[in-house]
Amino acid sequence: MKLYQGLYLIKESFKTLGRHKGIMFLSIVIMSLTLLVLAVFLLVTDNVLSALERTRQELSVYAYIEEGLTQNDIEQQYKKLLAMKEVESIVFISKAEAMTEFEEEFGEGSAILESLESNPLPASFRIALKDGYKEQSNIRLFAEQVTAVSGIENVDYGKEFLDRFSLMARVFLYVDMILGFIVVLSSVFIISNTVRLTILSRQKSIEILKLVGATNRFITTPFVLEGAFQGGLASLVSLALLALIYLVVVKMLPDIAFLDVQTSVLYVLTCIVLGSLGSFAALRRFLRL
Amino acid sequence: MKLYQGLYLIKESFKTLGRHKGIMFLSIVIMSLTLLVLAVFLLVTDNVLSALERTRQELSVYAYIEEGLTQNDIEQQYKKLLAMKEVESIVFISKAEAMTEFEEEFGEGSAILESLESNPLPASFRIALKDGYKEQSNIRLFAEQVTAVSGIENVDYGKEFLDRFSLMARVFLYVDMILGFIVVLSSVFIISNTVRLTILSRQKSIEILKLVGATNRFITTPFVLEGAFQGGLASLVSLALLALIYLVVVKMLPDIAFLDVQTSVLYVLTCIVLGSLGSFAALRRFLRL
Amino acid sequence: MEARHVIGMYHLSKRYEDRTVLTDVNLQVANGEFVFLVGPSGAGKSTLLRMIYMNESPTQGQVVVGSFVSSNMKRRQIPYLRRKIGVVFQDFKLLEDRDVFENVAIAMRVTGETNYEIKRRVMQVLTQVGLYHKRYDRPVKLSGGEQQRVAIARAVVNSPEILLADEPTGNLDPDVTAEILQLLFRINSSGTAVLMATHNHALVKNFGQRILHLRDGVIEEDRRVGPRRFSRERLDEISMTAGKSIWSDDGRADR
Amino acid sequence: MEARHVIGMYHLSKRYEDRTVLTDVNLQVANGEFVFLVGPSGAGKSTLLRMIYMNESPTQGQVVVGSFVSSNMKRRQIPYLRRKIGVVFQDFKLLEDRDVFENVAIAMRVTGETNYEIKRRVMQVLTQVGLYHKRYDRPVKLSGGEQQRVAIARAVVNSPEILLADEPTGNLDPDVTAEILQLLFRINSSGTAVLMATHNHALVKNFGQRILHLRDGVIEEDRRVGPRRFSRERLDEISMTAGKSIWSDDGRADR
Ligand SMILES: Nc1ncnc2c1ncn2[C@@H]1O[C@H](COP(=O)(O)OP(=O)(O)OP(=O)(O)O)[C@@H](O)[C@H]1O
Ligand SMILES: Nc1ncnc2c1ncn2[C@@H]1O[C@H](COP(=O)(O)OP(=O)(O)OP(=O)(O)O)[C@@H](O)[C@H]1O
Ligand SMILES: [Mg+2]
Ligand SMILES: [Mg+2]
Repeated sequence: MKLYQGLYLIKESFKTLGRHKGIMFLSIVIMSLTLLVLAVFLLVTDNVLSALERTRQELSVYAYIEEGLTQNDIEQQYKKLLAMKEVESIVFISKAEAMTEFEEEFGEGSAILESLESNPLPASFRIALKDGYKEQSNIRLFAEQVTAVSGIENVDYGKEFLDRFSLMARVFLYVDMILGFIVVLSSVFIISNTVRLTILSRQKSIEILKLVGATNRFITTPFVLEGAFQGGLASLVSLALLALIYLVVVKMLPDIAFLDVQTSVLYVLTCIVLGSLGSFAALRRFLRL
Repeated sequence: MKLYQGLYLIKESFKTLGRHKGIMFLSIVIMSLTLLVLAVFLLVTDNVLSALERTRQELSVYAYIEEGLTQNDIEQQYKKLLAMKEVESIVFISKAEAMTEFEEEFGEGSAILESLESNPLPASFRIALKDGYKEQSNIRLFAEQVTAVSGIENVDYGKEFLDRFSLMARVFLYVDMILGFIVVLSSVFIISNTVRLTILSRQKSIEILKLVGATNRFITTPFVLEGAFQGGLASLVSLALLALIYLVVVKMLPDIAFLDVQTSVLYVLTCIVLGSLGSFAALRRFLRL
Repeated sequence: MEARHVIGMYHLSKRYEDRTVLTDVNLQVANGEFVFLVGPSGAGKSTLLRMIYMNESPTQGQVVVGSFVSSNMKRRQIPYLRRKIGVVFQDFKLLEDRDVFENVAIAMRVTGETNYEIKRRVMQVLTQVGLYHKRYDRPVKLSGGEQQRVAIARAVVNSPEILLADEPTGNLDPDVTAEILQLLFRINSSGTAVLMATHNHALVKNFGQRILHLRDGVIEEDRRVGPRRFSRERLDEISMTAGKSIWSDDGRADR
Repeated sequence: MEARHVIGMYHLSKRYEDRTVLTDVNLQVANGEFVFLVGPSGAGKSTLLRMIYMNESPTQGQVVVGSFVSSNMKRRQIPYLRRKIGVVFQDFKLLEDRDVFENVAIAMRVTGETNYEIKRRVMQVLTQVGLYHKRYDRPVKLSGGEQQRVAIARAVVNSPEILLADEPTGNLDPDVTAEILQLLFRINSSGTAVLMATHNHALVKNFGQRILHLRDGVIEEDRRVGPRRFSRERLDEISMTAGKSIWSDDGRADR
């Protein structure tokens, strides 16, 4: 393609956006709103996933220490545990601390223990695990090893909670993937079909261009650029709308994070590619490429 | 409008659907997918809400009984409690049963109690409340009344859980409403703008009809009917897609329920109205009604 | 009746932004008159016709068509005005998504005619313009001249009080032109006022009853030669000559 | 060079479903020849032209245009064929979303001409067809005749080897028609083969060099009267008479 022609086609694609303001506006509104739904979905997924991850991070294993061990024995145990490859850090919890924690955790339910004259709760180690050892199966294995350490009476890694949590996370991930599949697929189809609708209304122009000797490339280039522009603009609009919504929501739910820069850029790029591919695919039909 | 004309316009609107197959197809695909996202949202909301409701239904208040009361005293208490207006039903839980439940609920965490020689858990009443008395504030009031009953040592209504649950439900409702707002508004805009796009491509025909002496009603009627048809068909398609997805998902999550008939019908009707209103609104512009 | 004016233009001017297309046009067309409108390309002929069917409103002055007055028309009255006027548009303005039959029928559909009556009249008119056999074709399948004849058929199917024909024979060969002219004359002789813009000057020279010269938006000349409308006698006369050729210069290329 | 055929049709037939539009057409047009194509409405003139710029492919037989042969053309060769042919479409086919300048320029844009060259040529051609002052108007703002002249300008702006003009004067008054004809003759005299379908028989009678009669898809007559192309001398002769009128019947309505 000659230089003059290339420049013309780029200029042309922007002029066309101006010439068909009405159609372009409608098309960009449709795309933006479609993408807004997608972006909201991404935001929600992102935040729920990181909430799940945070919860998983906080998982720790409690090793209950037998009654009546000496300070020295306990230090011995501490060193042994700290040497294990899965262990990130260890906190020692005395019998008194245990009581406080128990009361905090079970709230008024702890009334049942208040009536007891002596503190029945054992001292324990709270063990934080290294990343990569926090899976359900790893933890079980680790718990067995800890139990084998002498003077450790019992190990509690919140089996029931972990099971429930894992199930919940799995259900969420599963539902989320199905939703994501639906939302993403819908968005792709809606965007490409909207681009197709805008092209349909310019079928006559395409026909005329063919009649005056335009090559397929000459005809498609502006459309593909316009598609890219529409996709890009729509994604930016949807991100702006998402930001507005975010600003409102974050006041009530301050834990929520916005999409990170990387995701946002990827998202905009994907939309640009989608818009131009949609244009191209739609034109293939008309031009019988 | 004369009879002949009315019949003609109805026939006309269906013929037009045939004449503009391509555009109509694209438009119905866009609408269907938009509505699919909306329908999925409705389905998820519906199911989560009923899960929350089910949990709320299961709420009960535990009244712990002082140690050493006679069978008679306990029966006395039972009658007193049963007479209270909030109470739906009462189950008595003996000390032994309490131990079993505790072990079940806290799983291996209950290890801490195993070492104790005597059962420290008191007997209790599990009180189910009537509908309408299950709100956080009602329960608190009720708990106070129960505490006042002689021989009741302590009342536990899972304050912490109730608080957490209420918060969670509120957050969900809140997020869900925002999402709903976005999804519904997006759908309405996408549908009406898509209808507008299909009309834009027929601007010339509209112009010609005006020139041969067609009244605005003559011009709008077929468009409004077509809009209704598009909206209705798209909503049915989206329901069909939803049903397909449901059939897949229900295999993994058997608790999920489909939209009920009433909601579905309302949904289709709304879409029909939306399609025709979209058409009408779009035409107002062209016809400068 | 004869003396009443069906079209009146009074000090009418039309400007588009900085461009003046019609300047102080005064014109009356009597009931049943036949008027040729001639003038160079861009003179304002089509614009003048557009004023009559009120597709454009005057910048100054006013148009009176029957009982409709441009200066106090409501928008929703326009359809009823247009039903009294048949228009052959210079660019045909056919509905591309409907067949020939429906393109002609639409002018009757809008008035709520019965299907029977519509069928009867449309078939009749299509036969007159020689397109009966193409009644189920879409416009894109027609030749230029065929499309023009569909436009003519639509304009006359309602037997309107006024017929505006904008270059209605530009795509027609001399034989078909003669037939179409006869059709217009016949409609005129039954009382319809006809205003026909054309560049076919051979035609104007031979049949000009009243000729309106427009140039740069000004009526340069308004001349009446023959009687106001075509009489049955004149019509028979034309029909007789039409068999061979109705053109002074022998019309068809000499072959 | 003179003897080479730029257009050749060999036993060419065209059918649309059950309708035969062209039957066994055989036709050669030499380099730089000027041919009039006449025939009644629906005879197949436009279809014959469409075969040449390969917008339709023959049902039988073949078309040869320059070095392009219809029977073994690849789809992606078609644009290069069309750049050698200028076409004045019967329905103009203007791009409604671009102004007059761009409508004419587009024929040069597709070949990748420089902006300078495009501007120079387009301005020149627009002046020739008398639309220089309307170069920034959209087609909808133009009169029928003005639109037709834009179509003509676009067809000639590239100085194509072949010029196909389908009823290029149907919306033009006699004066402008004379100017356009001169333009076509001038282009022809510089070596472009011109094939012009028309109903304006006065024109054909006066300038017919070679006249092709088409009727019901059959070439009824193919007659050559004058020389193959317009010479500079003949052109001067026409230019001289054009001042008054070039029509045998005095052309313009007698006023
Ligand atoms: N909407 C518009 N905006 C600006 N100028 C216009 C508009 N419509 C028409 N014109 C201009 O008004 C002038 C008269 O146009 P009109 O169509 O009435 O001419 P005409 O006499 O019918 O010519 P022709 O014989 O070529 O059809 C033309 O120069 C045209 O460019
Ligand atoms: N795509 C098509 N499908 C069916 N029939 C067609 C198609 N295109 C043209 N025809 C028919 O072929 C015949 C010739 O058409 P064509 O346009 O070539 O005529 P023409 O000689 O140019 O006539 P005119 O002088 O009226 O322009 C017409 O009767 C037309 O109806
Ligand atoms: Mg005009
Ligand atoms: Mg033709």
